[in-house]
Amino acid sequence: MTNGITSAIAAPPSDITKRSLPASITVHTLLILGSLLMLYPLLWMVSASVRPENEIFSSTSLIPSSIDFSSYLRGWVGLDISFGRFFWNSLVISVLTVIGNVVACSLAAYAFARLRFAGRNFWFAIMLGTLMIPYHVTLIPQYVLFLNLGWVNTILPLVVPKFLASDAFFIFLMVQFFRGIPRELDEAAMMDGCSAWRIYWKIMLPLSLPVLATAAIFSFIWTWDDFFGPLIYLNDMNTYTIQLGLRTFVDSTSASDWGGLFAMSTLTLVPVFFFFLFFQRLLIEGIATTGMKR
Amino acid sequence: EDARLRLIWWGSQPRADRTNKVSDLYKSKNPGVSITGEFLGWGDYWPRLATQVAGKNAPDVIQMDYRYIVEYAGRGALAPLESYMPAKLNLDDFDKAQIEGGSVNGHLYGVSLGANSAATVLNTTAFQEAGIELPTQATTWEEFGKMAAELTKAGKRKGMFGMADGSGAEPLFENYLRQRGKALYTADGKIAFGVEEASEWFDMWNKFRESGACVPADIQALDKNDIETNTVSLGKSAAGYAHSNQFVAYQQMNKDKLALTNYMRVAKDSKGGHYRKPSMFFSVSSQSKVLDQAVDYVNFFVKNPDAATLLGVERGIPESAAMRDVVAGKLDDVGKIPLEYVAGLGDLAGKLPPPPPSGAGEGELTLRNIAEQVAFGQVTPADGGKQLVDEITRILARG
Amino acid sequence: MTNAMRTTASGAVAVEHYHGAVADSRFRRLWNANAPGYLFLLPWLLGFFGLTLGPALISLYLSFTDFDMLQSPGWVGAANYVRIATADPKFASAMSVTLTYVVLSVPFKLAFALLVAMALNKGVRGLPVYRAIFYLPSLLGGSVAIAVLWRQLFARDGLVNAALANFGIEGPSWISHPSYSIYTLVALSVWQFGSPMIIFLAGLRQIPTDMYEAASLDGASKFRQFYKITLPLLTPVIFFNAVVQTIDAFKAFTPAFIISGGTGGPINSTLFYTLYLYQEAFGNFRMGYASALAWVLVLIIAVFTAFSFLTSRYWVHYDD
Amino acid sequence: MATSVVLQKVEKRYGALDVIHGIDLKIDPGEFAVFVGPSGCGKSTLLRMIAGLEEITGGALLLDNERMNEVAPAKRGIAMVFQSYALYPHMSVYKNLAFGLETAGYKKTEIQPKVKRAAEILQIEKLLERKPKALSGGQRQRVAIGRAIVREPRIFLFDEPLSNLDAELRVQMRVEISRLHRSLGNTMIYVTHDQVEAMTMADKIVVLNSGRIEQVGAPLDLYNNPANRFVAGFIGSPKMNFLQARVEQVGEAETTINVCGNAVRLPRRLKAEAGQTITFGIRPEHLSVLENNGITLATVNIDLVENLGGATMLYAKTPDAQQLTIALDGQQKVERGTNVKASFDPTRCHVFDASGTAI
Amino acid sequence: MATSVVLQKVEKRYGALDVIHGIDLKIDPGEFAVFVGPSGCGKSTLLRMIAGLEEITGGALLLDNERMNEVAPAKRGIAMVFQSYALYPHMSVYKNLAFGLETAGYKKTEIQPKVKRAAEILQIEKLLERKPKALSGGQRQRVAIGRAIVREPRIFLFDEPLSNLDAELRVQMRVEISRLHRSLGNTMIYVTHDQVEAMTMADKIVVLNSGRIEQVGAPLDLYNNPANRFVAGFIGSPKMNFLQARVEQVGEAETTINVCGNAVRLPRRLKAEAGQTITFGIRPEHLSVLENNGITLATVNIDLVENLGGATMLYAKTPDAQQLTIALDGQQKVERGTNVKASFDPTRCHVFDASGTAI
Ligand SMILES: Nc1ncnc2c1ncn2[C@@H]1O[C@H](COP(=O)(O)OP(=O)(O)OP(=O)(O)O)[C@@H](O)[C@H]1O
Ligand SMILES: Nc1ncnc2c1ncn2[C@@H]1O[C@H](COP(=O)(O)OP(=O)(O)OP(=O)(O)O)[C@@H](O)[C@H]1O
Ligand SMILES: [Mg+2]
Ligand SMILES: [Mg+2]
Repeated sequence: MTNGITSAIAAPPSDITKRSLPASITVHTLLILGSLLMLYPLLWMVSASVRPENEIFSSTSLIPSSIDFSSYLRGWVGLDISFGRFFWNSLVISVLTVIGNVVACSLAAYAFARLRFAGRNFWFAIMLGTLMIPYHVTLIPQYVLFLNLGWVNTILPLVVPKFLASDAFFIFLMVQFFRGIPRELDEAAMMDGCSAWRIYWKIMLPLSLPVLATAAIFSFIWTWDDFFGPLIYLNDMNTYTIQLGLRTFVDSTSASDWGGLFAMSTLTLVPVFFFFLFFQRLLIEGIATTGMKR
Repeated sequence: EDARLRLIWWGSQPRADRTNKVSDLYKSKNPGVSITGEFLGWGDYWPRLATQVAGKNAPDVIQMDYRYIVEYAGRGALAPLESYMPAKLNLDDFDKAQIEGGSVNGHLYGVSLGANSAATVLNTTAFQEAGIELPTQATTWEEFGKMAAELTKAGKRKGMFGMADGSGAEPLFENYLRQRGKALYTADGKIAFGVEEASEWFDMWNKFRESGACVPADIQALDKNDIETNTVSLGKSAAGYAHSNQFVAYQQMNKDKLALTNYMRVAKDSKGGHYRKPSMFFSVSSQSKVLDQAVDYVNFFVKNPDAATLLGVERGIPESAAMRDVVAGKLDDVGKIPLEYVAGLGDLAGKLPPPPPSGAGEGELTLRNIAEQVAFGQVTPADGGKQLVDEITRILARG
Repeated sequence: MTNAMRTTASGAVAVEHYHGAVADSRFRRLWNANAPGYLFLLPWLLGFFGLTLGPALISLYLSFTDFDMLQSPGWVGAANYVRIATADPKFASAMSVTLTYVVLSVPFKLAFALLVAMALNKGVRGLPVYRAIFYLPSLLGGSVAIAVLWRQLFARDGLVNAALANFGIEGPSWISHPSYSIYTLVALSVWQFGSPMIIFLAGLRQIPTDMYEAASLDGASKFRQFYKITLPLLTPVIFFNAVVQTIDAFKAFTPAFIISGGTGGPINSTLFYTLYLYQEAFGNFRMGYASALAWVLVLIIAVFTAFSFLTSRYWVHYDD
Repeated sequence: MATSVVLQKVEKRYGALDVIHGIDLKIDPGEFAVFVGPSGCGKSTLLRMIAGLEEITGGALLLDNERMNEVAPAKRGIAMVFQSYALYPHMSVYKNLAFGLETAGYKKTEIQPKVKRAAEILQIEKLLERKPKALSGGQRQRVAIGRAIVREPRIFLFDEPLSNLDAELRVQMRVEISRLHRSLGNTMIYVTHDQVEAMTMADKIVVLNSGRIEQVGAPLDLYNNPANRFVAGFIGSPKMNFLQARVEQVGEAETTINVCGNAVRLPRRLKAEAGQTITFGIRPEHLSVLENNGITLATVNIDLVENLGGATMLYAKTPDAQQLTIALDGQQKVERGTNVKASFDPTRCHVFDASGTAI
Repeated sequence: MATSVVLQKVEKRYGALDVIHGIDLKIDPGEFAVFVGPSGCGKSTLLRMIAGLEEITGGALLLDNERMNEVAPAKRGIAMVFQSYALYPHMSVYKNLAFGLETAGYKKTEIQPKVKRAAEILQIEKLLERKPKALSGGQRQRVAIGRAIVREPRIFLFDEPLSNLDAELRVQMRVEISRLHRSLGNTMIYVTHDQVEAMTMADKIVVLNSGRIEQVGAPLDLYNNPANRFVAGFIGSPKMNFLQARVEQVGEAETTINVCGNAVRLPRRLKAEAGQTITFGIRPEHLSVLENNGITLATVNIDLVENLGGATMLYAKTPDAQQLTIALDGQQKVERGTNVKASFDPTRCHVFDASGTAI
């Protein structure tokens, strides 16, 4: 991980964008200021997680009067089932979702972007249409469906749809990117005897690494952050995800442990943050058009 | 394995711990029964429950709120329980009014797990600092308004006002109406107050606002109807409005010493605003395949002394007189305060109002909405009152 | 290779001779032309027919009923729609709140995302770290902590007012003032510009560097390169982000739900369309009506989206 | 083994734009056909239609007498060198070359020698580990060729495969492709702008012009007997000179024409009538400035002299102000502005009527 | 007006790979320099460094005696035709051409005639509204040229600008570029693999080989007096024949060498010693099969005959089994397998020592 970061930092920037010293100081100053703006609320949260409980809401400063990590311990065992379990559950669901989304959505996107077939535009419109329906109203019919399938209280309702490309967002995203890959590469592959499948697998996917990484990042983070799905489908606390655990942790009609909440929120961020750091390295230079006269 | 019971309730881990222990106890006495419990926070509880009910997958034993019992019972989601009484469900030593509170259209749908009452939370430290006496049971709104304004003016703490703005708080408004001989809703689900009361209500709060007795509108609007965002918890006011069973939690959040008192009197001699409210029920799902077992569990839950010991007053003061005695001796100082508060209401307490009709939830939002409009000066108290009555009438008509 | 080729080729001949019929070869042709597309689409089609279509149709059906979730639905015809059109002031107010949100948050968010993506694209040391930092707010998603954070910022004694105080301005509690609360939500949305930023970054990566080389030789300044090369070549991604962010903004639920505690207050100033829909469904048990609301929203979004697609052919450049 | 390619009234339209206007062409099994024609005349389009990459708007394509219009490119058994290379940017040169073989299911151990062999031929052994991005233009082009030749398809399509190579390499590659053709015996279609390639490699040259075939024939046939002015001008470099002329007299075995103000006797009968305006065509290499070397055409004035080392080009004006190019052997000292007498070999000249047809 | 280009010990490394090894070169203001060299020798890299698109790893680039290493491409006043075209895919041909002018702040009314003029020269007037995607290879290349020539930069860089054009168009474009050079008088650097282009357009040819300069000089100079074997082989097409030979006797004004087993007298003194192994070089066009046409080299056996129409190539073997190419004028009837006597002009031959240096 660290290796990845340092090597990315060490990689020489391309000539064209090489900046003069004053320019690069300006850029960095702006970026650092921007970062602070982005970070303040988060830093506040982290600091809240180590603050004495009664100080949390009475101060906007970032520096706690005393540091106290007990919130973490309290939060971790605050529920019957430890947060470790929730982390694991979330991880399983998120990783499966990443795989499902990347695989299934890229298949559909490839069809929409490259293959010719009757009714393509129609299906594309329908696909987009599915993006527009507020999920609150399909929730109950869907619940009934999964209930009849016997999937309620398992992770299946949260995972199986991803393997069936239920997330139109990613299909649409990939379509847009696939369309940026020169068609001549497909054609060259066709001449090399490739079936549509092989073109997809050997040409399309490797060349769309940046967007696949994007999809992976989003899938992971959104699933990690998802609350409503697990709320409806996971009843047994042993199967709760991290967000569900967090929310259960705060009960609005009884006392709540804000320190613990912030501690757990902070911990919750750690895996996604690292997932992000890791996968964003794949946002590499697009290379699709080198090796081509145009 | 002859029965598999599913339970669902909202609440925190301590509540879950107690509940689970009761379940374990029950299981040990009823071999062959398995029990699974689900619990969630209040906000998340209702969508999940609604989904499960709609999906015909409701748990057998459901924790119900006074607000929602009519919605669920009226729509056939809950099983009527009166036929089990008294043999299987023995509520003999329950307060009759509390049993009624769990009834809709003459059927019993919920067994009360505890009672509470609306209350004013006072930050006694803040009062002391400002050198102002705490209100007593006799204090009227007018007097309290003056005290609060003084406290604000004393300015001992930056940004702290005398009291929270309660104009949008339904329990407070209901209390006010009841003291004036009205109510929010009639038993048959009609509006039970008029434009006059509503307008005067808003007008009263406008005056408090002007005199600085209560917090400004934009600060009150931070209150999301929970403990954390209550102006007392946030240190914005020295007095706020809550329910007695929340007291322990309030105290936990606050460095200062808190106290409970009643809602103020409208006039020296007005009474009957408060009532002992079933804070929550256990209901049994009409979809349950193990109805008898579920009822038996509920009965055990409210009538078994061991269970009562395990549960304490975490869900409110037990309704069963016997159980109340079991738990009373085991409370600490802070825990005793709500108990004593409810016990000491005296003439301030009146009859339990009928369970709110469906649409009441919308009504509450409407009150809050119009109160805010008045508070932010968008609407005069007179118009606000009229709007409130119109709106609620409309909502009730729609059902 | 050649051998294999010939056997397949002659094999195909044999099959055609054997069957002979013209209709059959037409079928084969149809099959050949369409099969790969549908095979690739198969998972999606399965998902669509198996998981999405049914619930969607049911919700459409429910929009013509008085479904209250607890009892079986009763047909009420177009009553729900009639009510939306004629007798629901909250619909209009929720719609206008949502439109304000869409109109404000989407452009700002996109502009911000693009700007930062450009700054973070190349030639900056410590890039991954900056990227992660700028993405962090979006990592938070709609978690409970956000509500608290936002209050810390925009309450009367929040950080924003503390900053304003330096200029002698005494600000209100932005987050709980009906005139401003919506803007704090817009700010939240803009602050969480991470996802479009990442998508822009991925898009920027796909622009061939020789375009910039050619442009710089044509004497184009950095700004002009941005304007004339980057922007046009990024249009597919801009288009995507615009469409998706617009749809998302129309459907925005979590921010308002969390920040207003589900009330949409103060004075409905943050009562987003879907929040209203949610209240109707789960608060007031009017799932039928909520479904109708949902389908009206779908219609409105669809019109927007269709319009975007129609105009896209004039400004979106595809390379294929 | 080898495959015949037949085009029947093949047409191509891009929207409203007709680019191929109905082409009939038969390429025999094992034949080496070269397509030539001006830039934009439709050569690549034709290749792409044969390959199946471009839909055929009208007409039929038959390979081995089987209609192929609807057959997927991958099923046609064709290898192609793209004009734009279209290398796989994410694969090393080795992978680029091996890809087709892998696709065909060859084993690693079978692939390696084939790729190595191709890399040797193309002199890119040292580049096998590189990605296309790190290659020069000519190296990329060689990889593109390599990708086609490692396979053994029914038909090879080459779209200007040598255009970015230096002269020496180009000769070597030409030889290698010819050798490949001989050894595999499969059908090849080759697009080029290089006269030498066309002349030396082709069994059959197809001259295209604006989406139509002007002439099909063996290389020397086209050089010696162009069917029309277009082909005459297109085949041979430098280009044939065309001079305005008029028929003076048509005899049995002799025609007198007036060109550059001189009456010139051609030793053959023309299908023309006296007085008719014609175009007289003579290749620069068939003109001479030596005395007694054929018939005198005219005394011309030198505008420009280009010394190419092995040859010298004279650009001159005839007395009636027409352009004339003369190609001389070796390095000649001719001064600008001087007059020289240009003579030509009468058996080597061409005559075209007003419509451009050779007569 | 015109700008000088000076390279001082310019080097380029890609990672560990040296591609340019320290080049010193001076191009005078207004000069037309042509870079030639085998594929992959570094021509494009050199151009790209001059343009500022590639970082200069070592050494200095001076334009008008000003160090330019760190100056942004946009500020150097250079126009370039990319080997890969690099057309803006989202702009019409018109916009592609107009872009540089718009950037320079020209008004619409000024731009239009310029673009129109360029389009006319390049014969792409009809394509102005199209996007690059809808163009043929040659058309794209012409747009790429057009993009450079509409502007009036200090320096033009052309990277194989005519490689995808047909012979006729190529001649026309060559003439146009020369005309542009004459009329603007600015410095031009031109990369080509085409011998004719190099010979006719260049004021100065720079022969590159593996990142080093082999020779710089006027075209005919290089043709007639190549400094070494590499240049000799590279300039001139077909390539010069190289034969193994040995010095037999070195006289005052005459040297006798043994080549193909024959003792051959060269009418000049060589810087060599008797017995030394040398390479004897003779261009195909300087060989003849006629009797009495210079000194007899050897009787060779014909392997292959290529008839190009205007010329005939004989590929033959010497008695000691060395390859020999002979270029003959016109269409010659020579049979494969026959023996012919090859003779050469002794003033036209070249001799190289073991290190390849001309002696
Ligand atoms: N990015 C790179 N990384 C490593 N090597 C490179 C890279 N780019 C070019 N090269 C190598 O540098 C050498 C010079 O390349 P260049 O493009 O200058 O050749 P060129 O003379 O233009 O050849 P051509 O005539 O084929 O276009 C080549 O051997 C090439 O493989
Ligand atoms: N997608 C397209 N839409 C419209 N016209 C096109 C399209 N593609 C090609 N053309 C036109 O079709 C004609 C034939 O193009 P083609 O590429 O076959 O030419 P070519 O003979 O290969 O030329 P070159 O020698 O320049 O490569 C050209 O005039 C070109 O402009
Ligand atoms: Mg072409
Ligand atoms: Mg090059």
